[in-house]
Amino acid sequence: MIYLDNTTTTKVDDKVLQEIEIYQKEKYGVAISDYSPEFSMSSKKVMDATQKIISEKINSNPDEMIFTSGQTEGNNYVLKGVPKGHIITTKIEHSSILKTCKSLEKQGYDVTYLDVNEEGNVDLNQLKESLRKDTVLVSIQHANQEVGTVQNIKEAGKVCKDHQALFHVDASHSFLRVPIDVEKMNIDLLTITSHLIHGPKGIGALYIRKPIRLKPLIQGTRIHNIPGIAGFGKAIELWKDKDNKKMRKQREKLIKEIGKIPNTVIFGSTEGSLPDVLSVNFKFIEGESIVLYLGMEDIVLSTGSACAGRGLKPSHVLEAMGYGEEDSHGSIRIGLSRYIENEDIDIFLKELKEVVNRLRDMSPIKG
Amino acid sequence: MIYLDNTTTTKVDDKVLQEIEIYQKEKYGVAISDYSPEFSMSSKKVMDATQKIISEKINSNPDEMIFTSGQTEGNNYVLKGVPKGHIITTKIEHSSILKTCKSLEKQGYDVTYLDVNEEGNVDLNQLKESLRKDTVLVSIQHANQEVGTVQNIKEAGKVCKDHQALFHVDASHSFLRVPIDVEKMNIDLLTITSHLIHGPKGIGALYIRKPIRLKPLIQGTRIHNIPGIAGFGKAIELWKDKDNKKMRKQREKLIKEIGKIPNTVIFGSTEGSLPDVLSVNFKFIEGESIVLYLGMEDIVLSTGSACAGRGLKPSHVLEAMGYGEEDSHGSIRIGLSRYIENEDIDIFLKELKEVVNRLRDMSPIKG
Amino acid sequence: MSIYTEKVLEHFKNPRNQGKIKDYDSFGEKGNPVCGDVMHIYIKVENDKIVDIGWETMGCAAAIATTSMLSELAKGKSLDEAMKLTKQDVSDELEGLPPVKMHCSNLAAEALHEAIKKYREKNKKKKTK
Amino acid sequence: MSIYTEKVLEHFKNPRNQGKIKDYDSFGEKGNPVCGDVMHIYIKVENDKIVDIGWETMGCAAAIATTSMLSELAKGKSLDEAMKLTKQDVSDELEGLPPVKMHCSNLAAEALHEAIKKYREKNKKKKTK
Ligand SMILES: Cc1ncc(COP(=O)(O)O)c(C=O)c1O
Ligand SMILES: Cc1ncc(COP(=O)(O)O)c(C=O)c1O
Ligand code: FES
Ligand code: FES
Repeated sequence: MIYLDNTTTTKVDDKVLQEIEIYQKEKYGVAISDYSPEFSMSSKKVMDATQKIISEKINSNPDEMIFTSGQTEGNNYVLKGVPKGHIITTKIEHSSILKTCKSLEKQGYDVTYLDVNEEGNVDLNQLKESLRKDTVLVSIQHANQEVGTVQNIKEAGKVCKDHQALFHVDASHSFLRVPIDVEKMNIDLLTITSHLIHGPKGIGALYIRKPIRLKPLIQGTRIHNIPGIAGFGKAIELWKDKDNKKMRKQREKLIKEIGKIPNTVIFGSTEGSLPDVLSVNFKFIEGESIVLYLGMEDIVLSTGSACAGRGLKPSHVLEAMGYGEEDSHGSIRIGLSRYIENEDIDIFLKELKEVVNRLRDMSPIKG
Repeated sequence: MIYLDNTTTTKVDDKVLQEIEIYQKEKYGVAISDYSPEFSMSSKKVMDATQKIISEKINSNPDEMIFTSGQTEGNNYVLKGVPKGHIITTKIEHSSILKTCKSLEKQGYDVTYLDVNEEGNVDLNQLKESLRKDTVLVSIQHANQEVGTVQNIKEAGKVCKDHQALFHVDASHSFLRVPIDVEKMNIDLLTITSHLIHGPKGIGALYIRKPIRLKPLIQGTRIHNIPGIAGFGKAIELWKDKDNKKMRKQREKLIKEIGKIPNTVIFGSTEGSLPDVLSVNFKFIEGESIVLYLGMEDIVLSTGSACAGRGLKPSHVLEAMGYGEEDSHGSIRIGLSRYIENEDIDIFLKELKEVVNRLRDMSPIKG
Repeated sequence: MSIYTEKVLEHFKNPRNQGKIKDYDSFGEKGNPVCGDVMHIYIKVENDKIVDIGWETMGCAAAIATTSMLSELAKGKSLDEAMKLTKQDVSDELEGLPPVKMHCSNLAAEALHEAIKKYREKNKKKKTK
Repeated sequence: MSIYTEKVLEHFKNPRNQGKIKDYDSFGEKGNPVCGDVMHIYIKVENDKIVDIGWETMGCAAAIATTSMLSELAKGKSLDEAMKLTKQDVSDELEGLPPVKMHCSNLAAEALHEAIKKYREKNKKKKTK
């Protein structure tokens, strides 16, 4: 199988699995208080270790890091944890931001949704103009889940700092792929998730700059997901910069070869993009058919906007980028990983071309 | 090692581990929409299967079951998901209920905390008297996390039904140990967690009777924790009624033998109790010392109120049962599991007696 | 565990009668406002019977499978019989379609009916000429 | 990864001078309002020097270890020297105590000081007699 759906979720690395197992079958005790039996104290140790591992990647302090059950919880925690007021976000965020904002609007919050240009870049002038006295939070994703466009977070952070507004970054897709420095980028709150980096599902982290405090979303003493935390830390350690280089090369090859297929649109930014996500539209055909035909050849990927679970609706991201319904129709999203070899890319390209030809042959609309 | 801290958390069963691994390294795809590639569809299958497994245990419909990240999320979801109004709960709930109620009170909700008698049984007459026109929810735990007392949920459910108040049950410790039937017991909402039944951490379930709807706590399309869901289902299948019988016998032996140690108090109900939890107080000595000395002999357990992460404070459960500070001082909680053999119990009893003698010898207070 | 039945997937994989047929006698065309998909159906008629049928579809797997299945059902049928084919017939033959995809099977039957109507109008004109 | 240092655990495991000594000359007693723990210290004095010391403690590991450590520090010291022993000395010798457990080390030193004071009062009376 050639798994190219890594932007939806990733396979857990074997070494991560080993780490998880240790905390499930050997060191399974969890310290509830500081006076727990020694056996249960290994849970504290691995929590500390993972906090340190993450902190080093984003240049924060380990004690500014808490664990969540994933990106969605983290994003909800941030949005619902700030005082009531004006929130600024963008039109291309994940549903965990957009749905939450919609419900906050009903509760009397005011929300501004920033536009993006056709490459998916947020308009920073609009950000400046939108900032108000009562703006409590600016929430901008680092990289987009559908088209891979990376935002100028450093610049956005500067704008927020100048205005003294809290700045949250959803870094689910950029973490480990694009450098993050909460100091240099003036980030106050940052959310990440483990299942997009070959770590386990059900675990994520939230960086909260000291001394910021959020209203709690989930109250009470929750047992920490220690195996998840251990696996998360291991997954981070295993991600190497050479993986990014390899994926970026493969992405460039894909752009070059897919670009040769007539009536094809490649979405997103030509410059600032993730190394591992590529979103493409093939005119005159439909995405689900492409995905299912490729599936029959043991190639797994999603249609353009899989992460939104959209059913038949067109992608809100492509819409915000100015594309019409027909542009998102035949789109697929290719999500690379370090497990994809160059030969896999060749096989995929061969099959993709065949499938596109076959479906275009079937289509009443011709180029 | 003799692990007797199963009321805090449990070891993941080997067969559960195998199940989890399948979904982490083989069937790792997750279907985001109904039109996901076939490979990712196995995620739906295992979700359906686990919903069915749980439903059969509690006599609900599979489509009345959603997954959470655990008991704490589930309990918060219920309490924060009902309309604003009057809530009734008890004084001996877990912090995920009590802390949340405290914060709801600050938001203008009215909360009644029911008393318990010295065995930990909720006063059902007080429940009847407390019900008001604006009572939106009654939340009563099935079994207590510290002393194991099981409530008369069927009777409480009848009272709630007669009054048309929603009835929530925190069944984290009773699930699989004590029969649950949401129909016969008139339960509208039920929360359970996987890490207390030899399943993975970070996954739980919430039963919501149709057509009840709760305000969402976490919004947006969250990737389902499929390995967690698969492991949860497997853990349920592996739990056998004979495990309960074995644990109950061991518990009876513990009561008999520990009862012979002078100046010892056994907490909780003499009749309706969990098969696997026993809470005991040894006068004139201190719990942490007992736990640490036993830890040196490779026996792992917690002080009386470990689940509250209390630090130096006495247990709110024992307090509600009418015990003073000095009664919770030297208390320990023994949490059994199917992995404990009768010989382990003998070793534990021998070591326990030695430790109690040693500490009493050290103590200035003599019987 | 696909949302599609085996039968749907089989037709999707091996579509019957796919393609525009040469010297067709009539054709029908339907577009779907819900999803933007488009379907063309071509028929060849002899003695009021559909002797050949072909189609082109831009759409999802359900759209492709329903057009394929419809073409099988219609082929060889008299125009009267073919006019009676409904989306339900197509869906039944495919052993069911997921609810949100029922609209796809609508397209195929409607396009066929349009092709037949057009054919009849054209023929009427010829006869009256 | 215990919250206690090796030294604390070692004293907890093997407490020194534990137990009430026979024919002690004085004793001090302290209770802790925070946690309800209780501590007794017994001393035997010759020529203003602590020649023997014993103790009883009902308390946590920190309480047991600090009493044990204090007894080691005090043994052989003159009463004047022993009066100068502080909770900080005990905690330092144990290579530190977790912040929420600092109050435990207080108990031991205070009980000792009380024992010494009592001894001196009793002796004053004797001398003045
Ligand atoms: C940008 C973005 N934010 C949040 C999420 C949700 O993450 P999780 O499934 O960890 O809750 C996703 C999903 O992949 C995402 O793409
Ligand atoms: C009664 C009760 N409810 C809730 C919880 C919290 O469960 P979780 O750690 O799954 O959030 C516990 C902890 O064990 C508990 O004892
Ligand atoms: S979704 Fe458009 S025809 Fe099926
Ligand atoms: S906690 Fe009481 S003396 Fe340490």
